[in-house]
Amino acid sequence: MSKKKIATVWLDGCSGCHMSFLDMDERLLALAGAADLVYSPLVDAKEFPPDVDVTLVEGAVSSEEDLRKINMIRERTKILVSLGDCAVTANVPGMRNPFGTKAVYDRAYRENVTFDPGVPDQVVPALLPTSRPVHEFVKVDIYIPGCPPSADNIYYAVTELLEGRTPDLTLKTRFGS
Amino acid sequence: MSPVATVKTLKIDGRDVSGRQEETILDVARQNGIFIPRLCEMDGLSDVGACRLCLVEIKGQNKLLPACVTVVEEGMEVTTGSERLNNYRRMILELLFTERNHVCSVCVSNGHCEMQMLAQRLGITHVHFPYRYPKEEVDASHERFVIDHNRCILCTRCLRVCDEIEGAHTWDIMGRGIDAKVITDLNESWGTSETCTSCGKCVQVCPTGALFEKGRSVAEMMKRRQFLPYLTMMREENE
Amino acid sequence: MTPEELDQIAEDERAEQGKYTERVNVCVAAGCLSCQSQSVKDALDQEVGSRGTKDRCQVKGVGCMGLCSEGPLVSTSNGILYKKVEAADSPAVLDSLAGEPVARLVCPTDVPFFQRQKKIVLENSGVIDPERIEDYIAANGYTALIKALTEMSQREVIDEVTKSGLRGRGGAGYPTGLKWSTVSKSVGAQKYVICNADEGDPGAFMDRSVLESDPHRVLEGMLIAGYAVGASEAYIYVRAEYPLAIKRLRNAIRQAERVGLLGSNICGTRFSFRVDLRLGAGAFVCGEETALIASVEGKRGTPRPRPPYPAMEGLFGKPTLINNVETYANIAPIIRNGGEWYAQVGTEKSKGTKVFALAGRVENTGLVEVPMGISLREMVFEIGGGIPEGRKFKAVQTGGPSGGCLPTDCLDMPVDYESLARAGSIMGSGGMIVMDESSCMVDVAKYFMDFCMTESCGKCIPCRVGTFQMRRILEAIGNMTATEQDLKLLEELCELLKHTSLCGLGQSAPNPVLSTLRSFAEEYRAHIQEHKCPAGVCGQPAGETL
Amino acid sequence: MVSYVAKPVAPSQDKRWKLVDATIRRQGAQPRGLIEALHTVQEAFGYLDVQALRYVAMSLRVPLSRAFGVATFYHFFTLKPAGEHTCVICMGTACYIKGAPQLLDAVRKDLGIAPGETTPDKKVSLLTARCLGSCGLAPAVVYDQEVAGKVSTAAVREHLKKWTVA
Repeated sequence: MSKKKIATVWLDGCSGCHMSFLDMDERLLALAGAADLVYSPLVDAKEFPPDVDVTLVEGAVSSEEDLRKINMIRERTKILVSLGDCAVTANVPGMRNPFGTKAVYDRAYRENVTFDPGVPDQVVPALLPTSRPVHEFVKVDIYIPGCPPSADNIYYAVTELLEGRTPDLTLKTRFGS
Repeated sequence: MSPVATVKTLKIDGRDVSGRQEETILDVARQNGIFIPRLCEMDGLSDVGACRLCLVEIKGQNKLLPACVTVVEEGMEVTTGSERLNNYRRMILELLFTERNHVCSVCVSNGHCEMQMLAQRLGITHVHFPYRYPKEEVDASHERFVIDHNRCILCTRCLRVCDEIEGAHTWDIMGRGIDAKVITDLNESWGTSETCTSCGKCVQVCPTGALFEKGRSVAEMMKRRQFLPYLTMMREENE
Repeated sequence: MTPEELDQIAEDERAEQGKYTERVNVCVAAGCLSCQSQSVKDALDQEVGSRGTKDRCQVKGVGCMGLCSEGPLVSTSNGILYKKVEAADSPAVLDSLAGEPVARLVCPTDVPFFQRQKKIVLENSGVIDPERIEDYIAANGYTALIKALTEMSQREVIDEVTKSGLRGRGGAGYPTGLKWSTVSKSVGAQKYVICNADEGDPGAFMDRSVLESDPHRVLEGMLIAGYAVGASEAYIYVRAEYPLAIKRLRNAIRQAERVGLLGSNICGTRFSFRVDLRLGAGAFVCGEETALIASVEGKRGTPRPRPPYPAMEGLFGKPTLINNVETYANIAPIIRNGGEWYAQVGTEKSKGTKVFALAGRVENTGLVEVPMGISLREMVFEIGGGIPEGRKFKAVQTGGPSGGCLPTDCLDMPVDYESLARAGSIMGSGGMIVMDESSCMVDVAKYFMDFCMTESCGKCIPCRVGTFQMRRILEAIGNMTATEQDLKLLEELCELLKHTSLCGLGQSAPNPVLSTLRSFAEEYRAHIQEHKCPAGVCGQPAGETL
Repeated sequence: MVSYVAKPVAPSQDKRWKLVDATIRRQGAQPRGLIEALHTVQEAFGYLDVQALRYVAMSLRVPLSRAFGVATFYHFFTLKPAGEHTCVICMGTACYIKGAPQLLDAVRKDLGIAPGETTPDKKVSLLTARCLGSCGLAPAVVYDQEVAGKVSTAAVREHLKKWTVA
């Protein structure tokens, strides 16, 4: 049996879920034996491969770039996992939603800027009107709530998925845990 | 009157239980260690039957009935946790999560919130209805307490404890439907309320992080509830 | 007031009216008033005055004659009904009393709209002056009350109502006799009677019309109910949006108090009864009885779980009888003529007549009273005169926001409580809105969900948030942005609200969606899959009307 | 009952408070009279302001927050003064399917305000009603208390022009 392919993606989040992923510590070695990490902020791959078995998504969908990415990733992934509260609920990124994007731009690029304030119209991808959970855009197969989910829960979920089982996380984690 | 005459025997989830005739299904379930989810109900306050989480099935009855206000009857057969009921409960909780801005990770009540714990207990891992993201206010004008409307679920416990136990009736609800909101006095800021005694009971009964003590950070707001049954008991003593 | 005194008033009034050999009745109910019928009546009065025929020709303001779309309506003692009368027409109308009818104004009455009706509730509407108690008494008014008070026991009154088979006309169709019996058996020195005149369904105006056209009939029904259940105080909860009905009710209460039909020791019996008005303030949910009670008590009109039912614990915690305007309006004739007489009309389970407000895309709009069991087809195509402008019938909506849309294949269904419920709608209070192919059923469902969301009291979560979510989905379908997944969510929410909402508003809020999903699924599909609105309503910029 | 709170004094010398006092008396100064009293205030003053709510609440021994809760629960009550003229568009079912949305759209566009709002010059308030019961005459509009039936977009525009062109 060939090794499974895993990927992790970082959309609008604080990278805490990825830190938690790294917190699996020596269990990462066990995982590496069962699967290859083919795309991730933690590895050097530039292209998202076409046939990933399991993708863990950290972060909410907040910008046009996030949206483009998640659509592409969904197409290339068998099992899509929303990892952490931002992906599952929009969490902290979603806290901007009641205020509208203009308030966000102003705070980030005008009010707190001393040199050449102004909203960039290039390079920085445009914000979507609201920052929303991943499953409001694409089909999500597994949800791991938590802020961040513990390394134990990530390890449990990933190993179950690699074994071809559906992990049951219902009593193991919760929003905000 | 002999106490025997007023005892009703019934079945809850297949177990033979008994209760006094004025007791509700929830009372009897609680006495027997059977858990029924609820958010508006609180022992010591009047019941309003509003959150609909405690709906149970009763054999021979078409309608689901709220356990908090339905009194026990002889021979009743109650089911408290069928898949259908839990499915409805999950949807009701999910609707609550979409209604305002419940961000558990930054909430003072994280880890001590009744809504959060119920969601976990009922196996909610995500909310499959779209979130509303309304713009809600935070009123920190009171010298000791804060109300964050983002986290309010309109359970009305604060209204009831203020009216029924403290006797101040500082809180009420304004507007209606999705626009309803708890207010103090004439929708003035809490800090300027003429009627509030600053007793803090509302804060302690609030099931979420909507009402909290100033100076508490994330996950630091633990609510003290022991005063309520104690107060109720002492009141009854004095009557 | 003794029975003899009542007879005397009736006789005097009849003698007074007998002096007139010519009569002109002008509708002064709200529909015709808004078409300037008051100025028509004034002009007629003036014309009679200037002709010096005041002693033989009576010009009378009367209640609703039914065909509101043709107002102002005027009827004459030689049996002619005139439509769209203007003030300038008064000489011609008066001339016609002794001559040929004014052809250009004649409204034919040998048509199904008038011929198919059977009037019990509306027997006095368009006939008597709603502002004069004497006119009501002359038309046998208050004889049923006298009969009940002097010849019948409380039990006998309730039995008679039970025998009639009358069911609540507010919507749910609960047997009236049974309700009365429960309240009468409830223990308590103080009991209340409430008349629900908070006619809330959009598209319904039966109660308003009855109150404006024959207010004493409602008072008499309430008096009889009060006697039967042992209540001495009553409230009429009437919409503040009905100023004319309020004015006429106030006037009627004052008149009844003056002649001793309201107050202490009525007809020399031990029965005392007082009626007060309470004005609604724009909350549909107050049609729900526990919410209505909260509102009468001066509180927010939020419902509470039942039991306890108002019959046991109602207004101010006391046993309370709540019926709707039309239910009370049926009582006097039932007591006068007997329950069996009433039960001859209608179907096996739905007895008597029902007043419907016919509106929407139909030729004849207005108020009609028909025997229960008449078919929808007769309602729409005979009484209603069919669809205007040669368009095609699509659906008829009954029961307002709690009801449903009945498509073509329901047309031959009898109109009764059970048949309507089986078809996914309800009788409701009697609004009947006809829709043709120019209406989009998704848009109609959205309209009702918008209504339910705005009117949700917010107490229970499923209704408060569920109606919001459902409306959002229906809006997305209308904007052609919804997916199959949204449709699934919509169906889930329908199920949730139906089974978990606290009161009838939330429980029935899914009905307009469910009934249109069932009968017009292809319209939903067209919006979602083809991004098209077959009726051309959705996603269109609003155009000009008419 | 002992009165712990002194009977409040009317907010001003305005004679209309006498009407309100009469309703309060008729209700026996009991909390149950709240809605009736609010109706009287609104009829007399056109709207309910905080001052009036406080006065009515104290007179009827109703908690302040409840008075505010009741006043905002019922859509018939308004906490803002209305304009010189009011235009109510009926959104009942019959009116809806006979073109009320188009009427509303036209008025919104012409006046530049949403339902529940008043034009900046305080000339016209735009309202919607859930049903006026004039379904036989759909679509219906109420111009300053007067009901008009079978109203067209052109007609409603014409009528509003009379109010706005001073």
